[in-house]
Amino acid sequence: MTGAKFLSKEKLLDWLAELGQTRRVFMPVEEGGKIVFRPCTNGDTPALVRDASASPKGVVFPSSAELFRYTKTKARGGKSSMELKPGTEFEPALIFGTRPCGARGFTIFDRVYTGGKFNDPYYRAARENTLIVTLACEGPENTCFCNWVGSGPDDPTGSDVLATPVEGGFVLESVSERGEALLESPLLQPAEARTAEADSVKSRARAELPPARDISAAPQSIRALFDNQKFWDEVSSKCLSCGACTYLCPTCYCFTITDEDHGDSGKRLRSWDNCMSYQFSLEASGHNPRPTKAHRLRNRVGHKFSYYPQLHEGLLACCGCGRCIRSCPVSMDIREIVLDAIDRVQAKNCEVVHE
Amino acid sequence: MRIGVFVCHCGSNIEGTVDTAAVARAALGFPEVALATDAMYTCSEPGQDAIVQAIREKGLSGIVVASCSPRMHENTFRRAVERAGLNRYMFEMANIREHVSWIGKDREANTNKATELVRMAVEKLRRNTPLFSNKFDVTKRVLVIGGGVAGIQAALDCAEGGKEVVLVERESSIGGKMAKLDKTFPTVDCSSCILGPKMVDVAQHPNIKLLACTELKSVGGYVGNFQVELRKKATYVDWTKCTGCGQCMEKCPSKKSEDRFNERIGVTTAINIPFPQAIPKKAVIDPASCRHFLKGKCGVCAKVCPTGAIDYEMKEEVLTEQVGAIIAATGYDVFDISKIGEYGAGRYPDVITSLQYERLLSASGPTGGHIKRPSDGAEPKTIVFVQCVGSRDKSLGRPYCSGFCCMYTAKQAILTRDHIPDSQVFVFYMDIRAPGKLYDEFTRRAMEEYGARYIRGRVAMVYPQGSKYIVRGADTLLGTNVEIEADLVVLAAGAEAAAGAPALAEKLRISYDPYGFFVESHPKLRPVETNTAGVYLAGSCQGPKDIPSSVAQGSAAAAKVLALFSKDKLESDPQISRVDIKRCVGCGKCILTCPYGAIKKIDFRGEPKAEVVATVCQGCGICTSTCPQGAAQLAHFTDDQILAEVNALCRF
Amino acid sequence: MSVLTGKELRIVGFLCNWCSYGGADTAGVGRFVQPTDLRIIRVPCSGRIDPLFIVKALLNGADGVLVSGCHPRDCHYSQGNFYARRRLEVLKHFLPVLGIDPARFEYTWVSASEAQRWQKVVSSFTERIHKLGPASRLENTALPDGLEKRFAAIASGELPSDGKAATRLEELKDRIHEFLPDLDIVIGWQRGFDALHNTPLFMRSAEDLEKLVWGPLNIHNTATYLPSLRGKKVGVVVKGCDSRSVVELLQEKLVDRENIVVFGMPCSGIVDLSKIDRALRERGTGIGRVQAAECGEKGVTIKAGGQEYRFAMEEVAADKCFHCEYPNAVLADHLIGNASPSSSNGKISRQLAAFDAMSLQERMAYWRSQMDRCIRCHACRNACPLCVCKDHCIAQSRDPHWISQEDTITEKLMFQVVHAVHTAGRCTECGECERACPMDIPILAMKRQMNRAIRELFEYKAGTDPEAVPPLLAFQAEEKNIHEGVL
Amino acid sequence: MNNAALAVNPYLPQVATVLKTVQETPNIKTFQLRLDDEEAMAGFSFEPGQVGQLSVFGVGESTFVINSPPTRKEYLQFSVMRSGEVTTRLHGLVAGDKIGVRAPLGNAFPYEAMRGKDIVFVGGGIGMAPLRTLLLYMLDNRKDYGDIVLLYGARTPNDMAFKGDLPEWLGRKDISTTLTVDVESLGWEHKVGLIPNVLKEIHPNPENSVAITCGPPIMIKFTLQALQELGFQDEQIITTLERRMKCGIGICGRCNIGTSYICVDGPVYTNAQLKSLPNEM
Repeated sequence: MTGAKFLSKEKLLDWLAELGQTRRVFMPVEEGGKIVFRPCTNGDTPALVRDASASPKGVVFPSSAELFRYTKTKARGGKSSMELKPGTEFEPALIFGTRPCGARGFTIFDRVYTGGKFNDPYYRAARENTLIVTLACEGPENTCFCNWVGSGPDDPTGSDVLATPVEGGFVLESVSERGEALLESPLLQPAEARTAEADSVKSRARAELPPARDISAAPQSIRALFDNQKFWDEVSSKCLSCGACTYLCPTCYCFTITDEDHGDSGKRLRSWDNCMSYQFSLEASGHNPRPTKAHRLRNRVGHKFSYYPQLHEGLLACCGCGRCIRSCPVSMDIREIVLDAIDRVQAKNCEVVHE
Repeated sequence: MRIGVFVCHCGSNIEGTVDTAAVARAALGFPEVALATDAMYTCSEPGQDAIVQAIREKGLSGIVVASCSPRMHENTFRRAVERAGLNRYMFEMANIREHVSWIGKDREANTNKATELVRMAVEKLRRNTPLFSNKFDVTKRVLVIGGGVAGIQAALDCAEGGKEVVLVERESSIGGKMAKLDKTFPTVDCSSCILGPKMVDVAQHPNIKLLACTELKSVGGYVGNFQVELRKKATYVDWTKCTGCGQCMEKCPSKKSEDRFNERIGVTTAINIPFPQAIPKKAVIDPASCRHFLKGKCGVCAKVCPTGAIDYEMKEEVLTEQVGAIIAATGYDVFDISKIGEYGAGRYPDVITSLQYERLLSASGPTGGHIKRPSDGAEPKTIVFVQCVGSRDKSLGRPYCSGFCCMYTAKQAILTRDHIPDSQVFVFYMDIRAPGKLYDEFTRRAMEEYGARYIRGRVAMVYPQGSKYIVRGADTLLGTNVEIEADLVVLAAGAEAAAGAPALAEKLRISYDPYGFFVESHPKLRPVETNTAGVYLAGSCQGPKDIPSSVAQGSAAAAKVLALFSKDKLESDPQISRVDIKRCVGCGKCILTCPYGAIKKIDFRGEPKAEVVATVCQGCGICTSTCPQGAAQLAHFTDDQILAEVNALCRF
Repeated sequence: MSVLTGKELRIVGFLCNWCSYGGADTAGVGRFVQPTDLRIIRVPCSGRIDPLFIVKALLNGADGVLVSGCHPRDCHYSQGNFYARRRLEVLKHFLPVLGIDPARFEYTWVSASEAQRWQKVVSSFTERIHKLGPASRLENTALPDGLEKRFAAIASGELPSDGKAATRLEELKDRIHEFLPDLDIVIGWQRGFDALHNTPLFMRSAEDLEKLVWGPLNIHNTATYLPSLRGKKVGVVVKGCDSRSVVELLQEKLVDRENIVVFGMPCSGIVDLSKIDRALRERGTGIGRVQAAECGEKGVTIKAGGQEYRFAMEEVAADKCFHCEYPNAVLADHLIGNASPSSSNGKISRQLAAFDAMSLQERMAYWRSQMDRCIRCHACRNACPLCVCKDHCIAQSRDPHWISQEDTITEKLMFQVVHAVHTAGRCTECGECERACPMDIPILAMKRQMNRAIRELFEYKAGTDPEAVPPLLAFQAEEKNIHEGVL
Repeated sequence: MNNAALAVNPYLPQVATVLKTVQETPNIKTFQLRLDDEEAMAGFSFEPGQVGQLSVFGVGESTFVINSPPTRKEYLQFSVMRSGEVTTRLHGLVAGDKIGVRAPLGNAFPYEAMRGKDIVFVGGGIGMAPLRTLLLYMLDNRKDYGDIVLLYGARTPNDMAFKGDLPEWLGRKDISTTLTVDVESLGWEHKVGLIPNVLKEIHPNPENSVAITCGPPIMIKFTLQALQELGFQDEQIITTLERRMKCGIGICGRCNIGTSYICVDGPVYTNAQLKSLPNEM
């Protein structure tokens, strides 16, 4: 493995431009007071002071994408044929400046999209052709809880390169083979002594995070509370059921499929959808197994902290980025719900023991 | 779906400026179009047969005809596709004649536009669904509102047709305006002689239930099944006992009651039977002038009544009737002539309306048929008739022609000369409108045989001079001013909508024009129907009419009712709104805006929801554009269907 | 292009079946020659025309839209055109907010017999559209430099004043304590995950009452929850603006008066957390690092990253609080304390003024740039106390299929138009839509513009009278402020 | 997996042509179709109980059980009840129209494990469609199975689908077929009564039996009760839940019941399996 490299602040844009020659480069930029991932264009500077408002998942998993186009053609005599053309090829991309939580999110996608019985070819193509240069965090925000889910401010999971901010620039470490290739740029210098500085940045950041709470009992607790409607009614009282949390979440991967027609041709779209929406589980008959926001919140929390980990060796479908807390219009706190669930089940068990 | 498109040449009407073959070729490229062809006359028998054949042979499931306006032939083609086994709503029309070929000269642009209209029709058709009518029972009883000649005719015709009739009259007797007339034009026969027997027929007909002194309170329900509430006013006389002997009238000490039957010329008794031929011939107490009600004591009528019919405690009653159809025949009111200050009506006792004059002419009137001036009872020698008072006058908000004034003025001129041979008669007129059978001849007789002097021009003012009145006007034919010294001035007051007509229209959920006359469904083709199914119009409530027209319309309305009642079950128009109960949130906005009260709140598993009463809904679609979540959808004009048309026009 | 390039522009007509369609037929029968641009969609009644059809057409390629119905009072359905007139007039006022020239849309009345008049209407409207030329397309607009900054000019003006928040909280608690036993829930606020983020509190017991807080961080509209709690006995603590939502919900019978108890608190303005975030960022830190915060009479004091920052209320107050007309509850069962004086002085807000100053082109470009950020989470809708369709919103419905899932600016903007049109005459400008937006898209501006039109046209202000009927669900035969008949 | 196309791009339907449609009831229509790609059609195989996603292009997709038996290979058959947008448009299709198919998806009835056992089919309304495929398969392999009892119910005689099959089923000596409708109806010669009640009347023996039931949620609920009363154990009761599926390939995240995804782990479940999952029906 090549050693760590140093990228000076001045050369950041040049490096991105260089990367941009072979692939589309996305980076966080400020827009209307928020930070969003946008294709890197001349003159833009990345907004790196804090994590982006939106997660980087849209680069790999666009909010709406074509699964295929169809065209119906009519031959003389009324015989017709239908031609299907799969969605467009994915142009190679690179995400610069996501935080470790955002990169980790993709690994939670991977298990569903490429690790199951069926493979999602669009996701696979996008994932395989997207490089991720992650920026390690210097310190936490109030909503951060990456250490609860087994991650941390310098977690390299899902990244190709991990960049740690140091005085005057960044220390770049490759995480994957593909990442290694990125470090060959002549714009980079060997990191040398700065590696140590990077290490201290990382450990300082880790130290700044409040200690992680033990949520290993979450999967069982949430399952145990499944039928406790009162619990779910209470914790969902203030929820608006809007789903902003899911669209901002780096790990929420659910989608819907809809068709749009335009005369004799049209397309089938795959678009972000969210389990907080009434329509999500609505059946054609009008029956809805999750009729209230309490049912839907139960599924969201259950999916992340119970079902997914039960199916995937205990891995939580949460990267602890805190976007769902930070951007919730009513400041719902998923941490609180999970802890509450664990506490209740424990308290109940205690009661049983005492009896 | 397999769509067939037929582009019509309409001879050269369309083909002249639209390349119909090119339109058909283009249509073949539209989605789901399996067949597209052009034809000479699509609406002709072979044209329709071709559609039927194509549906059968090519398995088409929807048809677009590009030809004339759907207002012209939509039904023709719907029937054609139905013959071929398709649902009639699996059909759309593109109007490429009235909206294309006849209004544009550029063949290229027209062809292009016609093609787009066809595309639009195809895109809409793709979202059409078969619609089916519901069948429901009909209550074969009819309510006739108003007992004037139109209402009487309608009631009698329906009753003769074997249907039960509820005839409601606001006044204490039927007869309406015609009962007040002395003679009728152009035959100058006695009005009550021809109306009287009809009124008796009404009274005696076993199928007619006559309710006088009764008004409509409310209407619920829908065609075939109306629930009507009627308000029977307190008459203070038990009509089951009253024999109409008139003894009470003779003895009644209060003689200051307004004589409405005689158009307020003079007064009458507080207990009253309006006229000798009244049907029903029953007395009514006017509490506004009855001493018993005003002072608390009197009771003369109660004492003299041989049958003990007087009941001072009587209260208003509300009756409910179930009917299947309603005929509105509420007639008209006479324009209030006091509104024209310069003629002095109201101030000058001898400036009267034609209808008041009619009472003066009538043998059963207050003067016993002798023409006497209201002021002094003298016989007038010079009588001036002024036409178009409150008609054809924009400044008064009465721009329309009342239609029958020219004729009755001519009649009154003739009668005047008959009554007072040495009288002089002047008629100020704007134009003579005498288009009916024998009408023009009649006015000519007034002028030529009876010597009425017709002056073309308007009267500027009337003012008293001594015991006479100076009528100052213009003679526009001579271009001079004229002044006539008159003993009596008769104003041909125009007809206006009956007081309360708009309120009644709202109860009946029918339209009315700015003047308050009820609006028919179509000015030419549906003259007695209204926009509310099962409600029909007869007589002057729809617009000024003379007796023959009123009677004709009464019969026409009756014919419509009988035709309606000839079916045991009615079919509803399926182009109505439906509420998708799954999408409805029960906010009630549709209920608030529906002009027909056709949407009701229901309870669906404990939640409020809206439901359309299919038979009341008229298909306007206001609910659809009101419902924010799109739960209320007007069938055949759903959001998706209209959006498909918008997209067909904008996105291609 | 299906219009004849160079010859025609794309004009869509919506005509009622009974009058205007007939009038167009009569014009055809009379061979009254007309320009060919217009394509007519037949609808049963002008009242059937959802203004959104017109927006849909104009956002998707139409250069002009013409609506024609029966003359007022002549409606085949007796009232349809009266409703239409109000809705279409409101739309005419609203189109320029989107950057669409209102001259591209016209509505008029033509009867079945007025062939000549129809010819004139079509000819003059077509001529007008040709003069305007092809409409600019949303996706082709570009944002001029500096525009966003110009618009982001922070609102200013006076705030309602109130200095007795602390004592009032105790009074409020006492009052709630008194009524809580008879209520299932009382909705208020509590401290959230950090010192700046308060969060709605659902009090069910006396212990919950201890969590209740009061102050400018109580930014959420508590009325939003009421419709979903129908059937329960609910107490709700309201600021002035929240109370207007309660009034509106009562008016629309979406809550039952006998089941709600309103505790009105005088408000002296709330903070806009986005403004605090922006201000903190300018100082090198961020809202995510706030350790402590205190709101006092003088403003907000924040400790972040070991430093202390002070902001005057004027710097961080929500835009809606400047010139607030209703700092006190307009409807309350229990009014706590003395009322805050209204700070309204009849001036229009700087935000509205800034918007007014933009050209049509700039407005369209502005929305394009703002809507680009939209992630379609619909938090704006779910936070809106008056978006009562929520679960059945047409944004996600296929039937009717107003909005597709395509990720385009047009579709995103269309949704905002749907929201603005559906809340027209109902919106109380509580600002929850904008506050809830995780992308900080200034969608309240759209609604304020709409409300201004409603005020001007109908002299109506939503959420002030529980007995009123929203102006778009009513009509007058003679409309005082609508002067139609340009064509 | 039996369909190569699904392995490459599981979202891409295969284009098929409608061969024939049968209007079974006012709101149930049956479609027979063939994949346009002859090679794919020849290589197509599936197991009874597996589902397919049918596409109306431009409208959308919906899930239906393939109700022709795997043993009859000339076409694929689906029966569709009109309820939503896709099904309404499906009902508008006529022979010759193009349709998209993604199949086979999901698991199958454990027909191998059922060999040698007595079988009880209980179908209600459109719920008969999934059962038909298994029934026909068993009839084609009749000797492998024990007694077969079929109970099929609908609201009215008019709502009874598969009228083409019924005379044969009723006529065969080797199955015992009972038909029932909810309400008395003119000319109806079979049972009248709700399915669970009729089931109790028939009283099938649970010994060495498997009951397969499908129908509307309310019918399932009471049928399960009835079966339990009759002594059927949870392991002996099988039902199918395909109505919740969307993507069909375990990714879109909407058909889960707790940890189980109906589209890959189901749609066929035993009652015992369902009971181990969270109660979210």
